[in-house]
Amino acid sequence: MTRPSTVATLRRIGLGGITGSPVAFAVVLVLMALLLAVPFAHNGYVETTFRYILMYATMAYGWNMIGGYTGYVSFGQVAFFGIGAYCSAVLSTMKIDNLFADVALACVVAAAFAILIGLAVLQLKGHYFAIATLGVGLAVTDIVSNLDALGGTGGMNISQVDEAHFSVYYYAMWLVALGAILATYFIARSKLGYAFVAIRENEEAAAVLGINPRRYKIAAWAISATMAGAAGAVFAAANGHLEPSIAFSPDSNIFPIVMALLGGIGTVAGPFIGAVILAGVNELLQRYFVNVHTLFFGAVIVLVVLLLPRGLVWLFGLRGGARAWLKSLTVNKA
Amino acid sequence: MHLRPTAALAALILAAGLAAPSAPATAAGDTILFGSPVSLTGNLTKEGHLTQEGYELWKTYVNAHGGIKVGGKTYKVDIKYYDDESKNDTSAQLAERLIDQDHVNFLLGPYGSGTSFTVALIAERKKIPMVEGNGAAEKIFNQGFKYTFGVLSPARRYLEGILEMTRAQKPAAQTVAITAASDAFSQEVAQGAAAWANGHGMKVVYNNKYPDTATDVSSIISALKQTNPDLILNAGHLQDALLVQKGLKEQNVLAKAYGYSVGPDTPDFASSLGKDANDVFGGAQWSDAVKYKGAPGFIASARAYGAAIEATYHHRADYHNAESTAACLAFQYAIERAGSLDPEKVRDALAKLDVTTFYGIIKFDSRGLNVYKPMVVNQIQNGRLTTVWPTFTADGKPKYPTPPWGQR
Amino acid sequence: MSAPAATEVALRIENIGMRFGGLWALSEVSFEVQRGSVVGLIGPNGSGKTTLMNVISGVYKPTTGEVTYAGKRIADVPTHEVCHLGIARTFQVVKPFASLTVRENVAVGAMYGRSGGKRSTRASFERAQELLEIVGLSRVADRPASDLTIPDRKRLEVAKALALDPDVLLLDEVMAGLNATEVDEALELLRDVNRRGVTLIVVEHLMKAIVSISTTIVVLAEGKKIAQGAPVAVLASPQVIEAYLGSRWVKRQEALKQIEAEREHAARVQPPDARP
Amino acid sequence: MQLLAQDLVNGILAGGILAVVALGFSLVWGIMNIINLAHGAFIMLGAYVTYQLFVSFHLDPFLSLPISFVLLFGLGYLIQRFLINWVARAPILTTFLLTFGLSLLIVNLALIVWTGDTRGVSTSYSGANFTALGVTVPWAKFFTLLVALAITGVMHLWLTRSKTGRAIRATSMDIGAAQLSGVRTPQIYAIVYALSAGLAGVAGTLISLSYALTPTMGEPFLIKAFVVCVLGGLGSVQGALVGGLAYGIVEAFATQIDLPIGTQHISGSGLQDAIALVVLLIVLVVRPTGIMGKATA
Repeated sequence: MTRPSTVATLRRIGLGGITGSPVAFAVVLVLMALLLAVPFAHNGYVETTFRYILMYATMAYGWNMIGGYTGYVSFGQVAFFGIGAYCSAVLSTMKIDNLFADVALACVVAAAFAILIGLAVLQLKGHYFAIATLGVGLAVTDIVSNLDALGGTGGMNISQVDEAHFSVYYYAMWLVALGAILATYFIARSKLGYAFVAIRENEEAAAVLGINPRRYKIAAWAISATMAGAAGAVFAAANGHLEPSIAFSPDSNIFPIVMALLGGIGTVAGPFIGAVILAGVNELLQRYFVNVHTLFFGAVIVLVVLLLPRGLVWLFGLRGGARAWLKSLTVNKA
Repeated sequence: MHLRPTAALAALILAAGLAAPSAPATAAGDTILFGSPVSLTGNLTKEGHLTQEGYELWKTYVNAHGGIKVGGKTYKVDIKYYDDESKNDTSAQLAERLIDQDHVNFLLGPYGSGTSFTVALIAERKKIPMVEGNGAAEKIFNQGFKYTFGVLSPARRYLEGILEMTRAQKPAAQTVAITAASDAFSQEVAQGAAAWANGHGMKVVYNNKYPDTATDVSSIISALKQTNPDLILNAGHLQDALLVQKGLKEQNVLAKAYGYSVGPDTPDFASSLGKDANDVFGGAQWSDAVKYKGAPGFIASARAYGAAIEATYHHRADYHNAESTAACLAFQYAIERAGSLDPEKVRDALAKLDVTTFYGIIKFDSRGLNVYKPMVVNQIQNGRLTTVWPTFTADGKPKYPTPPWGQR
Repeated sequence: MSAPAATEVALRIENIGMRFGGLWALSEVSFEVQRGSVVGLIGPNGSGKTTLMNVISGVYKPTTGEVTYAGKRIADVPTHEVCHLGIARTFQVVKPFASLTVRENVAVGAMYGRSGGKRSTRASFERAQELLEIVGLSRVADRPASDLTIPDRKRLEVAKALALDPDVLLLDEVMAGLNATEVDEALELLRDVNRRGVTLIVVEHLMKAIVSISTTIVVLAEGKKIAQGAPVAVLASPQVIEAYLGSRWVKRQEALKQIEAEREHAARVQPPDARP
Repeated sequence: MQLLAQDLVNGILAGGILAVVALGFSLVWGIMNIINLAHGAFIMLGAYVTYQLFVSFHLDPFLSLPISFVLLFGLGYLIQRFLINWVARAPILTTFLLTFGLSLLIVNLALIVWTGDTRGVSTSYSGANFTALGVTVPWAKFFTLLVALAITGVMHLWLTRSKTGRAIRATSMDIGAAQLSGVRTPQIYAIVYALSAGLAGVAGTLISLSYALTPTMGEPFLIKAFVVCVLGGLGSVQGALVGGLAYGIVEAFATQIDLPIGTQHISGSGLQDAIALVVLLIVLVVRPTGIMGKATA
């Protein structure tokens, strides 16, 4: 439940506001349009970097649906990502190398898994839900690692297009990311979005207004799983090889969350902005602090949490300047 | 409109990240640029640093001795590193960065089988030759890759030397128990050992795996103890090798010999266990006791190489050092023979390479794997790593059977 | 919605018992609510009024007994289905969606309430606007719900409940904390709602307000129904006076007030749960 | 039969350490409503303190227990006062990420200080054991279990008998009421967090006897702390002990599972984590308050 006092304080200094501002959406779309030009740089590394950004952004949108809009903080999104990735690998072993088929199967399987698991874990709240989802992610990793049919820890290979046509993976990821952005935008403004937010704000009160919390929580989770699964499918195809440590990497779990938080959770623009900035910061750290960049990355997270607790999107809506910002930082002091 | 600054900031940071000056020195000048994503942080940091030392020692030596001659022109060498955080996909991403952004001429492998595999995929796609000395999993070489070469013996052979050695002793070991970590490399090692044992009249009485993250293996050891094996083998990493060795003592498990794929060769093994590390066998790619005479162009003997590592890095040369240096040497000889820096020509020269170095023979089979170099077996004798097998290169005799705990 | 005949039974409460641990919060409570009537539910603090509201609205499952609505047993109907049957309620402790605007709060009810399936998002917002005008909140429609004063929050509760297009509306202390003028306004609003054919069950402490609006009054004390009938007659009954003014009651009342004050303070200092 | 007995003992010995690992984690979670992802890093620091004292001063690991407790207690106090306190009432995501960032920071600083080398504490008695009823018990682990039991007992007494302990319990039950009765929450939070870090330090010291040291060594223990905590019930001292022992025993027995499925043998020991996590999920869904937890609203 939200503490009225906290929210009120944040409101007074301009940190509140419901999501889905058309301006934010427009900015994201413009940036997305610019990203269409990336393959023309003919630099594989730049293309891969942006493909990763789009991938993490898609996952951040996925996380945002359940964690940002519905208020259920999931640490198990990597399971859906990995499952989506393995869909590509399995299809490739069946000689089906079609990105559309990959993504379609990944979406269906990830959503089905989310619904199945959701029936159990979405009964939990708060920390318990968070831990249960973390457990789901790790358990799936462990089970896949022990399945010979999926190559065990050795993994599986996926046939790829040649270097000349490699940008097809970039565009596929771009489309998946665009799908996630548009889906988030339209869902946020729809009845569905209001059901999610109502559940986040107060599940009991939402039920009294006729919202079936269980059904809508599962819907939110299935949507978020679809996004993660689709990103995983394209990732696997572009990677050419898949094994549990890659498919279920802790990075794929934590990066999207940090990105969504940095940008602003429960917003349409936040995950994308967060993904772009975090990737940029990581890039700079890798370049200039080879030996200690992880140390700095830890420091960046600590600073973001302490100084930008509601993300950049909110910060730029702040009224009242530095003083108001400083005041917002003490809201959660014990 | 308040989002504009955010977007602008995002674009700015990203642009700064990508457009920052990339390494200027490529072959355009008179330097051959190598690139390697290595584990400078993460759980393979230690091995990553050993790899880097191997590369750096070679670089320093070659530059101090004039450089590499390529068709009449002499080039200095330089190596660009990135930290792959011991993560497979990061390693691949960085390989792509080294090729497309830093325009390296050639790739030197990262540390580990997982990372080597994902980097090999990139090397293959970008048609840039890579020589690696730290990824022994055979799956890397069973893909039909044309641009990846491994100077080391494959994973399945890591424990063969120990098996062979115990079969040659009296009384010969008849039964073997195998424990292995669940990662791909360790599983290949374990499968190789089990296959060899079964094919040579030994009986595998216990064979089980544990997760990489295991913090306690005492129940595996209890089960293993029940089978009363002559030989106990472990395929894993340093962390779990220590866990297993401590556990064996704690439960007073007595066998004729104890062998590890990874562990005894790292000084940390003996320093962590003290006396309990004594008499343990370890399979190794190389030791400073091996008696090869290297071709001109680099330090010719293992002893001298060991001394050089000792002088530069103040620790005893480790086989990770040597195999990393050997990867550089493969390039050095192949480039000289190709007389060109053209990736295709160097690749062809690598495929045809047949040279003996301080590390042993470097020659690749059709898959790009150096199956011609035998593994060595080391034993920790009184705290000192002694090479005991194969006999023609040994500097000591194996102490066998192993005395009970407390008398080591 | 055609105005139904006044004699039709809308809601039948039969032998309701509700046990929390070893305590019976309600026992053997039975009464009927006529369609189109206004039932006042009164009783001292802790007499089980809110518990009964929770049972009727499906938040609690009763330990014994049945609630029948339009001939249908509703005890097993999940909370989110109850409003689709035509029963809506307000909460004594108001529960707005803090980060949504006032208008959005009401619109959510219009979207998912009884007629929600037939309404588009746009129609839901239009309906919300109508309701905000009815309850007098249109001036703050675009403010976040967390900004509202306590009386306005009560109004918002009523608007949200009305957005569900109910036949029966349960009102739990919606007049608490209002001044005299505001109470009159609120009563006028409720009468208006009732005239539109909505049956009301009203829990309220303000005796004057209850008497002026109710057609029937049900009195609860310590979980039992002790009286039922026309307002004036019920209030004159000695049992009711005893229940309200008995010496034990006075003491009990003071103790309860103390606890409530502390609870409220605690809730302000540290709310029980946090959401991300 | 003998193997079963040995497994039971193995499980109990491993569980004792896990109990101490989870104890501090459980306190912070239960009382401050914060999931402290830096707990693994604190464990690692405790182990390195012991290692450093052992190498530099030949101090026996058991004697370094109070030192790692005090040092980590101090560090925890500072971290709570200057960092975590700012977001103590924030949504879970905030504290989750903050402690994750802290963990990255601490681990990478340790990497700079101690390098990535694997270290070990090898005492004269390491590996020494006794056999009773055919079951082998290593002395070091046996004493570790005793220390774990003692710490659990002391913590239980302290929380129920001492003034500060009672204030802590009051805060966890009803923070508003506690504040009304004059409990200074920030002070309590600082003590709880510091105590938790101190206990992590103790756990690190105990772990250093059987497990090798690297800067990343805390991670697997952190995951186990989650499971133990949920198994036993949050913020409960006895819960951490029961949960730790239960986890240790389940894991020990899981090792002996060998299921032939199709052409493949599924080894229970390869699935240790999965089994533990599935148990975790079942407990969460069926009895979210844990084995020892009281059903509360």
